[in-house]
Amino acid sequence: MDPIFIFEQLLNGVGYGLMLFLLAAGLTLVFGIMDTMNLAHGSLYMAGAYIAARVHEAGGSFVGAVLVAVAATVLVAFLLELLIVRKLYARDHLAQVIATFGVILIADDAVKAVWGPSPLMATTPAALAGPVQLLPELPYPAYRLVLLAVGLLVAVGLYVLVNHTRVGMLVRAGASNRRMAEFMGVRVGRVFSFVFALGAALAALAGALMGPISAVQIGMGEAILIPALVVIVIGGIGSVRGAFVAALLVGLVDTAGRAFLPPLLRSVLPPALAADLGPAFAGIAMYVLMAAVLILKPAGLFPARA
Amino acid sequence: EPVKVGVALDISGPFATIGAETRDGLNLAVERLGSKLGGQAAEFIQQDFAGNPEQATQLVNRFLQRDKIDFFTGPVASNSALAVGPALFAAKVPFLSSNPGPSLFAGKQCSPYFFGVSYQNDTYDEAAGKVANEKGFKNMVLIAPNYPAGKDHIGGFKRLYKGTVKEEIYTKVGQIDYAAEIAQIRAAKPDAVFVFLPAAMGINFLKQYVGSGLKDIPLISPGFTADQDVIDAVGEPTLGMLNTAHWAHDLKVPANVEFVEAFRKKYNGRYPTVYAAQAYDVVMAMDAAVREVGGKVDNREAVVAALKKANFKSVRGEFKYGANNFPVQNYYLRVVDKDASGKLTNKLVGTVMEKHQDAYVGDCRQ
Amino acid sequence: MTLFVAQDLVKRFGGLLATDHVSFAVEHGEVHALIGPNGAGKSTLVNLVSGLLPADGGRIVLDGIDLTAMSAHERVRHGLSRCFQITSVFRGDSVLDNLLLAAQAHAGSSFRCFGRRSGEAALGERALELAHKVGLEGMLDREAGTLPHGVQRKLDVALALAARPKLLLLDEPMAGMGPEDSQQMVELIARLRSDAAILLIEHDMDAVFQLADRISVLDYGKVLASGDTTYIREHPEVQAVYLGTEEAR
Amino acid sequence: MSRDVLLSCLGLEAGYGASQVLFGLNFDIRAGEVVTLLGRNGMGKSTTIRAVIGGLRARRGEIRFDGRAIQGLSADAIARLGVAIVPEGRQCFPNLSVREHLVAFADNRSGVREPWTLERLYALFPRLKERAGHLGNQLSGGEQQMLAIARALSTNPRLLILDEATEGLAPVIREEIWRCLDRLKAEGQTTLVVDKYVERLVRLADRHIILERGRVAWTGTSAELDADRGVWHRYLGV
Amino acid sequence: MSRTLPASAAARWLPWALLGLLALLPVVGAEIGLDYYVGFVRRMLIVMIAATGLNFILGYGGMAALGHAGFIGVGAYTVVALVDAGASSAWSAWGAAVLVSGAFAALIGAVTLRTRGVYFLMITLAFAQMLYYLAVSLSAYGGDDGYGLYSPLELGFGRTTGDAAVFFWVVLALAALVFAFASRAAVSRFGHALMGIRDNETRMEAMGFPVYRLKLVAFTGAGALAGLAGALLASHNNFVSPATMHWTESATLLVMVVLGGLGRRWGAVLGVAVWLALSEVLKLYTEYWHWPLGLMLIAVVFVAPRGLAGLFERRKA
Ligand SMILES: Nc1ncnc2c1ncn2[C@@H]1O[C@H](COP(=O)(O)OP(=O)(O)OP(=O)(O)O)[C@@H](O)[C@H]1O
Ligand SMILES: Nc1ncnc2c1ncn2[C@@H]1O[C@H](COP(=O)(O)OP(=O)(O)OP(=O)(O)O)[C@@H](O)[C@H]1O
Ligand SMILES: [Mg+2]
Ligand SMILES: [Mg+2]
Repeated sequence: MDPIFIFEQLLNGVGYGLMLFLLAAGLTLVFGIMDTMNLAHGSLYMAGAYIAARVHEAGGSFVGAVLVAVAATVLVAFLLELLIVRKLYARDHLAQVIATFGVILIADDAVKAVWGPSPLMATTPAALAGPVQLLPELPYPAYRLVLLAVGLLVAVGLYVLVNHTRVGMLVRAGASNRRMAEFMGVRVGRVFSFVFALGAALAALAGALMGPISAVQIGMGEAILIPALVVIVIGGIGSVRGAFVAALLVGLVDTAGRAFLPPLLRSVLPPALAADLGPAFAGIAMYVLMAAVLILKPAGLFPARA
Repeated sequence: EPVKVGVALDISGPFATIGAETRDGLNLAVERLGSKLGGQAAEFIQQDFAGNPEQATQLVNRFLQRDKIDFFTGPVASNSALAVGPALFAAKVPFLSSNPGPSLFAGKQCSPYFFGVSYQNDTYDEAAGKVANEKGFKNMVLIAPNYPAGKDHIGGFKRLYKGTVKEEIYTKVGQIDYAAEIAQIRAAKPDAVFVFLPAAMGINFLKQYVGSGLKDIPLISPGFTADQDVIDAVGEPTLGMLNTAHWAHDLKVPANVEFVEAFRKKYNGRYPTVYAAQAYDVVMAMDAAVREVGGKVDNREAVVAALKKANFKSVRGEFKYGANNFPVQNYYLRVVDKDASGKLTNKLVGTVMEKHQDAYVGDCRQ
Repeated sequence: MTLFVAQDLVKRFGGLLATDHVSFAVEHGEVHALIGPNGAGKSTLVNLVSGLLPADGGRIVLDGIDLTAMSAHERVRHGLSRCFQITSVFRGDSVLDNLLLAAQAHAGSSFRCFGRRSGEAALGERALELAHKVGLEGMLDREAGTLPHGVQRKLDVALALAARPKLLLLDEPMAGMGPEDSQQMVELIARLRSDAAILLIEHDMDAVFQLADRISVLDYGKVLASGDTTYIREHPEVQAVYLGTEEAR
Repeated sequence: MSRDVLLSCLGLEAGYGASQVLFGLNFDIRAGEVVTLLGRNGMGKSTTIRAVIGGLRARRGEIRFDGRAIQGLSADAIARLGVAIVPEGRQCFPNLSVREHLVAFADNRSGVREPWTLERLYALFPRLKERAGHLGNQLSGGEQQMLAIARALSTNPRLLILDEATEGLAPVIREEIWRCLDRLKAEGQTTLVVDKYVERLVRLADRHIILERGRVAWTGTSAELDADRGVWHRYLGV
Repeated sequence: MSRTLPASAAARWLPWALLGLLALLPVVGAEIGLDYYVGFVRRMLIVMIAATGLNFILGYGGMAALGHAGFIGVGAYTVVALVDAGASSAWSAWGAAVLVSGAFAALIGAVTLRTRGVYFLMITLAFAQMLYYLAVSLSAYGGDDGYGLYSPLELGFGRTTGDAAVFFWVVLALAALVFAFASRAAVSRFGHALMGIRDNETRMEAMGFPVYRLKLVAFTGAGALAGLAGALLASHNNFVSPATMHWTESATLLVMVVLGGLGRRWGAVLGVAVWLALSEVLKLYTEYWHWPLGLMLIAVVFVAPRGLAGLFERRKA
């Protein structure tokens, strides 16, 4: 196989991985660090995508649209936190899952009522619509480079925030033992609200940025929720580094499964069987990876809380 | 007793967009008929089944046992149609498909109670294959999701396509990222690409395809991968896509001109999709049949015979049913272009096949 | 004959050698105390012996049977029972339910899934017997989590006793107790020594010196010294790393 | 003595659900004093502390800190006024490293001249320095206890409260902590101590408050307590 | 989780009495034109069987599995495979479904039960997703299009699953058996051991319980029950498709169990009944039928944290 092709596919794997990380970032923060399972994260992602698409179409500026989407979603998240999520921090995961699943059901109907059932148009900003030549033989979508960069930036930012800032420590303290953190003088409620809003901002950012390369439609949040959760779990809940590594791993395995497995199978198996099995394996690569990791390391690659 | 029509709709779930189109086309027809079928009072019982075949069977049971329906229509996907078919056939309730045309119902499991008012699934692809021949595409890459319908569509394309298939790519159902596949396409350097990726998958793929700088490799697809719903969601990147269908909104047939005008008036200037057109046709077909039997819908043999005549003003123009109750009809080539007001939409380019019949009719023994 | 032998036990946590080739023995009827500075590896050792942590090396033998390859619950069946440094009872259940559960573990299979457990008289009797042994008869209906700390610790001991152990591992049973409760616990342990040999971890030196027949001192995962009370009390190194001047008075 | 009262409880009543534990508690702690709260198990020592630090709402009565009524304030607000706790059961954060425990809450609101810094805390408990990178739940029981004390000191509190802070510690370390408290006292740290080593507390503290079933049963100076062994026997079970 | 007082005699017998009354439904229903509800209730009962198994491992055993629909699918596809191979007896097909799904559950449980909490949730999801994608690409049984079971299965005595009333009674009897077994199991040694594991796994191990094996047996049993439900569902719908195993189906099952009340004897049954009935009714009146369900879930979490069944319990003082 052509080395440039292999390189390109690796790059695609990394790109997809970073995309997944972008999606998982806010979830890592809220679920991994704050230990609150917020399924409605997907709904916030959807809100970000919808608002950005609408504003971009109406106003023309993509950056402006992303900013408005983030701001508006944070506002929504603020209400959500105030009315519902705040009361869930102290509850177990199952209660959180149930209540935020309820939020999803409401959010999907609300979006349909406001924007209708059809997908929205979300266009790539003209300047980034085409490819750039990375190598003479290798054009790469300019927009994906932006996603890559933002994904990296978010990863680094999150890592620093969680592991090397006081806010990060206070969040972790509040999440593991809220009472004690309060006895140490931490305004846990306020810290949590802030982190939840930050998580929502990341969800909205992901949604706004993913809009131009994916379908902006109802249910888009649920579809990404599973891969995002897979990433967090493989990495080890609570570990930003873990989520990052896992995202890249999932991206690479998934891409490799799609790009290299079918030809490989075709060379060793009868064609009909290979045609059946190849894509089937590629489809479950992510899950096989997760199962394998958890069987070997029941608390993920980088268990944060032993 | 009004005539009762059970309508199972994909209002939520994976085909929600198409379900909405179906409903809009259907409601327009109902409105134009003054909520009557063949002059009789009619009741259209519409309900969501969320695109889930199991829920669809549940709903059909209710339609049959509680509501005692006289006609059935609505589901978008083949799997739901296949799930509900047997119960309807056993109860002798005509199922007028407003979209799916699974090969089983066209062949081995054909039934006098099933009417593929729309088309048989593979025929769009057959037309696409023929277009590819005519355009002189010698090498092609074919891409579809990895499930039976995906394989059927690719099979349909290959049936008439004469060039070489460089690669058949089957993708994961519900896939979001297509970079790996797009890279494969680039590496294969085909003359054109045949795409069958329904709903969100198609939207994702098309958005990513053009961004990768492959816009010089043309795309051919069956009509639904480049219909108005997709065009509206993807925008510019669809420009120039070739696609085949048995209907186009600019098809110059009186019934169609009337339909498109009424549709655009009712729904803020939006162009109808093929799904809306089909749903509209389904209601019109029912209307004609009820009229023909003089409102005696209990006589199912008579209703079926009346339906079989296809004696209504279809928006696609005149057509006949084959032995398997699937239409023998024309297929057209459309291309995504801009209309007078600069809006992206399909433009009718020409006729690909005339009075074409599907490949499965031979398997149908009824 | 020696009841219990641990040989060359090793446990690593990443780079930390928490248990460094520890060997010791417990005789029949003996109270063997394990003391040592905080973090010396006492609880780790108990976890290795009871099987809650997998050992990286070494061997343990109880009453001639090699338990090394057995899982925690199998070791209990062979007569090795334990209590926890942090009280570990079923807080939402009544004392009686706690005891019934413990009794159930050692009276036939727990896979029986049809008969009502409440119909098994033998279990009830065994539970009462256990309650009597540690002095909990008066509070069978109390919810375990609401009991005073000292009482919960007694319940913890009773749960361990249900197995009729040959060797009982007690990890800081007096922790968090006032003088009175401590004294009661000392008396309880003294009574238990007729049923089982005891490996006792405790920082309350009064209790240790009252109860122990032999004391081993652990430091940085190694046995620093082992001997009778007087020997340990006077041992200069033990004084330096653990007892300090006060306790050695 | 002319020093200001830092903490005072007046007619304090508190309890859990239906059961009342404290029945009108009255006591003061003056700035710079080391005061103990003594009593048998379950007499309400921890409950009193919980009420003071805002972990349990007082049902009746008043708690004043530095002249200000605090019984309505939230726990974190009270902590920020300068009250730090070494709680029963240590309560170290499982997902924070030792070092993070000591820097996350570090503060010097009351402007102590020679505040506790990371270095000083490590000097106080060298063991913690060895374990600086370990997470809270990877420490031995005693190490956790040291960490809890160091964590409280890192806030440079005006009032330090220790609830069974020497529990589970090796005798040498316990001694270490007593010496540390001696030093803190010399520096003027106001401290409220609950512990079972009464003999040692008599040497350390200025005054003692003995609780019996949620009421103050006895108070007096160390000298008075040392002199009256009857009190020991009656209220402390020794 | 705190235990509750034993229910009053009325509360104990009422559910059984209701089940008994249900037996009249096929007779009465046909009289007053409610035949549809025979099928509707039959489906409810089938889902209740699966939910009862999930409630057992989740409510009593603390194992939050998000892959239960996978086992339902295994049961359903076992029936498909047998019918495809020419089998026609309902009992042997269903029996095989129970065995096969039980075997799958045992295998999957053996590797997944080493994980806990959310990790367990996700790894069970992973295996269910693998099964789902396997079914989607399994062209022999129709893949995504599903597989129609066109002739009913034989129940013996000349009856088939095509006979709506008889099949209803069979399902009702099976469900009652499952409920009875589950409620006895809950108060048996096994149930108590499982609850102990839920509350304090380490202590149970240290008390000498074979924790892992106990969990595995429970998980296998729940998987087998799901398989039974899947097999019955196949006969009920005369159709099987991978949609049955989609992760949202697992999630809905979980939601129904929690809604009804975790670890409550009638929790799963109540949860299924309320959820299915409400979605059925809401769909009749509006296309926006999701949000009221969502609202109900949120309300239950805040107002009735012990689930709907918890509302009927006498509180412990
Ligand atoms: N899970 C773990 N991961 C990493 N290190 C650990 C873990 N558990 C214990 N340790 C370390 O192993 C050493 C021994 O711990 P252990 O709990 O056995 O001490 P101990 O002797 O019981 O102390 P104490 O008397 O304070 O309870 C300690 O330094 C501790 O930090
Ligand atoms: N969370 C709680 N819920 C209900 N009752 C409690 C709770 N905590 C303590 N109690 C009860 O309140 C009473 C006083 O408890 P408290 O913890 O204040 O005692 P203490 O003096 O600190 O004793 P110890 O020496 O055991 O720590 C006891 O009877 C105890 O059982
Ligand atoms: Mg220890
Ligand atoms: Mg206390």
